[in-house]
Amino acid sequence: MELHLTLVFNGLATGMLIFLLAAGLSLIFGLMSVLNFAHGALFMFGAYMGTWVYILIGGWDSNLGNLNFFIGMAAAAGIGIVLGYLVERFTVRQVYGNHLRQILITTGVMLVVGELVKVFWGPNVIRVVQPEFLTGYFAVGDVRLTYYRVFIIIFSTVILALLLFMLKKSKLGIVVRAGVENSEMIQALGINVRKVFTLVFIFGTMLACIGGFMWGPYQGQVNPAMGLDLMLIAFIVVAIGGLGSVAGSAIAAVLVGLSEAYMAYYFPPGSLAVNMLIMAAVLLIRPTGLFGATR
Amino acid sequence: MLKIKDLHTHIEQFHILQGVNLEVPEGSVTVVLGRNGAGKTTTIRSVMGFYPNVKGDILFQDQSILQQPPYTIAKHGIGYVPEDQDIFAGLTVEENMRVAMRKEDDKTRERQEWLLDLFPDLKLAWKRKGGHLSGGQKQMLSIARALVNDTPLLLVDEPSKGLAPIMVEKVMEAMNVIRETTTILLVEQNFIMASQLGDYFYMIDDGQTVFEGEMKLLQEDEGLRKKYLGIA
Amino acid sequence: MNIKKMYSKSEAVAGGGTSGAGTETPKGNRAGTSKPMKNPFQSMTWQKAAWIISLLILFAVPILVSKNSTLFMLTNIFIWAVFAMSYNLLLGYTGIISFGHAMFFGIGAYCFALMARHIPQGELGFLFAFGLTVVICFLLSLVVGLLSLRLRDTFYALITLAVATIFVIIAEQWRTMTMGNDGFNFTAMLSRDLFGFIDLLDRQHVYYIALIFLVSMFVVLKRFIDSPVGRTLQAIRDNEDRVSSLGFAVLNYKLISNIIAGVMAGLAGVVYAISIRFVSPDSVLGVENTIDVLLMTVIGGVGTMLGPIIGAGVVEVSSHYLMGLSHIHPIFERWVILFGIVFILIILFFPAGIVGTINQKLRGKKKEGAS
Amino acid sequence: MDTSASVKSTDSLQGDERNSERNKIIETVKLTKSFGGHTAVSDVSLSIFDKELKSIIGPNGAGKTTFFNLLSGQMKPTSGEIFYKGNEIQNLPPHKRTKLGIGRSFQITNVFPTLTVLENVRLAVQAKHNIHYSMFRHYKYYKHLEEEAYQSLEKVKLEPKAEHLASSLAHGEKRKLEIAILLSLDTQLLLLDEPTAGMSVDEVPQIIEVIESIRDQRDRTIILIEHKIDLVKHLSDTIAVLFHGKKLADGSPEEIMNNDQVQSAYLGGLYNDAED
Repeated sequence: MELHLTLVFNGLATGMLIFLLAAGLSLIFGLMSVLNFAHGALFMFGAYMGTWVYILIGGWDSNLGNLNFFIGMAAAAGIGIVLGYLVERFTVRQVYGNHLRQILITTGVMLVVGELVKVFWGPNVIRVVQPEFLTGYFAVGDVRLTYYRVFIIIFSTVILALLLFMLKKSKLGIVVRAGVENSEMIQALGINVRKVFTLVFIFGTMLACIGGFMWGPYQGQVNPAMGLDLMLIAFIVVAIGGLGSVAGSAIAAVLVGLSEAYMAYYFPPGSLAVNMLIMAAVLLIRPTGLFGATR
Repeated sequence: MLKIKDLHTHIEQFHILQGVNLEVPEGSVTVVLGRNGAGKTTTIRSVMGFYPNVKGDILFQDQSILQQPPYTIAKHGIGYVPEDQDIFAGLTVEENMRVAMRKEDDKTRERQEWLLDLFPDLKLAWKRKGGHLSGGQKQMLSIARALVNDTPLLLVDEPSKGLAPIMVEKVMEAMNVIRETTTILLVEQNFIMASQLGDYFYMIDDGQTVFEGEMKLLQEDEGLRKKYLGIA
Repeated sequence: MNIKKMYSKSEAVAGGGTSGAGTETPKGNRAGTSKPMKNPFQSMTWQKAAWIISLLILFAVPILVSKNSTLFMLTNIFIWAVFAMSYNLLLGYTGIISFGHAMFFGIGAYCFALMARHIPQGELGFLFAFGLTVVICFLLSLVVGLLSLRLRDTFYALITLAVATIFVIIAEQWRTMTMGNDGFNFTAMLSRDLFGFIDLLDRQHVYYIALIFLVSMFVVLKRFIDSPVGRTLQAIRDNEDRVSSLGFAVLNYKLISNIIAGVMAGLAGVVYAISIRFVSPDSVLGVENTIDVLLMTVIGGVGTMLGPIIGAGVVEVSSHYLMGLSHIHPIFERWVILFGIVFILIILFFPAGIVGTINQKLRGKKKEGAS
Repeated sequence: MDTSASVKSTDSLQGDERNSERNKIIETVKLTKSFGGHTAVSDVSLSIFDKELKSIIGPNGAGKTTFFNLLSGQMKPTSGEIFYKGNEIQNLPPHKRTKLGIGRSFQITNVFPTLTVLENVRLAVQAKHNIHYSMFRHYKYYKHLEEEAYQSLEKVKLEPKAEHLASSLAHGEKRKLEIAILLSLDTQLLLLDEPTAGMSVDEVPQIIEVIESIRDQRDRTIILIEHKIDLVKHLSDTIAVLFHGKKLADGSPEEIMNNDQVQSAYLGGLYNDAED
């Protein structure tokens, strides 16, 4: 029983972290039907940037206490905003409406951004430790709940709630949902849909960069391969969850996280394969994903 | 209020409009007639700025709106009711209205109240998803949505299309009220509706305006009607 | 008479997708043309001569050049060109984008490597590697195609990426068989007198194998592109639904394209293993390989016969050259950045790639000349 | 013109009583198609007899094109059946229906832009000759295909543009190409969705001529959607009227033209009659 509780807890944490990475991808995919192959490289850049600041500030002024973690997170978010804007403005915007070219051009961006990471921070693994206030664990019965995982779950749940609330209630959210359905009609109502696209792209990239940053202490390292590896998982989540459905992405992410946790315990090499199989099964039965609109 | 001068629209390689000229005087209901595929919808959509390759000129309140993006054109005060209503199916009626509001001030809310009085059906369906509305309700929502902002000119594309007769009647009644405050450019194949609402008509055929005149003229001249509408 | 006239003219003006087809039709069709068709006619013979001369040069290279590194580079260009040609069949001629194409390449390479290691007798292992590659790639492309080709284009890209990743994982985890991440070298196992006359350790021999491989694959692919099936594929690229309403089973055609591309990539993998004598997940199976081949195809020109070959040459030569500059500044180790930027610029401004853009220019001139 | 048309149609049909003896080539039974809450085609039962030319008319939004999409397989019906030569076909994909002998042209021109005009047609001929999986023979090996394609182009007077890219054609020419493709399929049943839409005035007669000549050969069946009523009257053996997705009337051109319901449907709403 403890074993399963532990695995579920771990799976939940991993899943919620994956959700942060996938949420932006899902929004972008849903609204602009752009499958952003650069997403992984972008959050890797965010992860490196945030980690770099986090480590730098931590070493430079230990009086800051745990603040360096949040400064690192802010740095990741900041670079996410900048990168999101640049990528949308100069590449993705040019090829809206053409799936093939979108996939190609974001692949190009993936190459460039991925290599830039190596230029700035080198091709080697960088070790990252968890901030002091989040190290350690508390026990509930025989189940050890590590603070960092608890933090991830709470943080991501807050983000998820904010996102859902925003989509449901705010004007921007309604516009985004309407834009996912019919971007032409939105324009006829006097809304510059391009601007909304840019905002969503920036926002999605920012979320991913924050997620990427949080991934570092979670795994104890950042490395140049994480972009592609995690992007694949994010893709799986989006495909399972359905086009543009934030709630769908969250559920799919938890599903993937749980299968990761269980596979990691019972048969580590098979974890990715199992997720692939889930994705393939979902797509074959319901090509729009579990929660995607049937269009 | 709206002037279209020698409008040529290309969609991809197709030269769809090949010289459309028309004028919508302020306070009027001007009807665009013509058979299927003649270019009526393309004309309206060209005004809304949906096509990049448009030549000629389109003047709204004496200013050219040619080559402007659709959202700017909408902001000038042109409301658009598309052929297929294009209601956001996943949004409730309330949200559909809200998405259209460019300002959420008292004036806009007042206008919304007025529209809901005009279309009581919408009030009843207020929390329902757009996708679950009936065809008539969709049409009403589409019209209300276009008018919730300050809209001096309304472009309406075939409001009677696919509607049950009783709904056509309701829509027509509403249009009769709307015309008192808003200038209307109406595309319509339903001749009864067109002739009851319209003051003036333009006939489009093969992408060109081929005939224009007072609506009365058309009501009296059956030959003309047959010729361009293809009714016998 | 009338029809004949039209035939010959159609060659001259045929479009981007069919530009490869326009270059090599039998001369017979052109005989008896009454209208002035001088330009294309002249350029035909000129082109034919150019083909023969370049082939002769390529066959003469090992005699003129003795530097093994040059031969090695050319050999690899030939192999990557075949790999890129097979990718182009999907991207350029069928209009589908795969992110898993390297799995076929890698499977071919591993097949050969494992055979070399376990069946050192030579001929048997050599032939067996080819046979096994064809069978595996055929079945795999069939299954993956059946699973994913009915879905939207973006999902096809996704599923191919996913399946390819599974193969990388297998190669990494199945250490007893594949030596895991490190890969393995099998130089010592290669036969020096295969079939009595091929020395797999001689760079010249390998060069000729690769060159003959390229030429034969080019001919096969050209033949395929110009076959009724090939023409149907190009129509599918243009307008899938319409092809279906003409009475073609679109899925079957896409499957054929998928299978031919897969098998061809697998064979390229076999020859690549012969050339580099080493396999590892990264060097032959990884997604990076698919991206490389995507770069080559797009830079060279999608939907043209020559594009992937030119693309392979450009990418291989310039990356080799840029790597050489890394002692000047370490940025040159990151030459992929440069390619990424070039790639983005090409997609934005020259979507037809090098060969396609040149073709368009030539065609433009021809039209000017005609009018 | 009216009289000549009616003479022609009675000539070929020789009265309605003959219908029962003639074969139905395609028949729909309570065919219905709904999209969400909207029913585009509702309970339509319609029989089309072998070798006749039947027109389907109706005001915008009446469900004509949806009806065609159901016949040709672009859409699957929500309920109801379609029988082609007595066999149920409503679940077959489009390409299988084409092979059975149902060919259609599209309202929105739908050709292959980067291929030449001739190649567009040649593909249809290739489909007709069932040359499906020939992979390593040059396509020019099948010379007769190109000759046939060329003949189809001649029929619609498009042969001077055979070598042009389809994307370079004018709108009317693309419509002609569409017809040429359909003719090349050489199917028993031709579904023509507004073949003259968007054509210039001088191009229309050429297409009419083509349709007329196919009709007069009396060796295949044509179903035509068309808005130009004079044209429909002139061409059709029988006419069916759709209104709000329902079949409103079905009969000879004279019957239809004199049908009050049809008149008022076209003029805008049956409710006016009720008020009178």
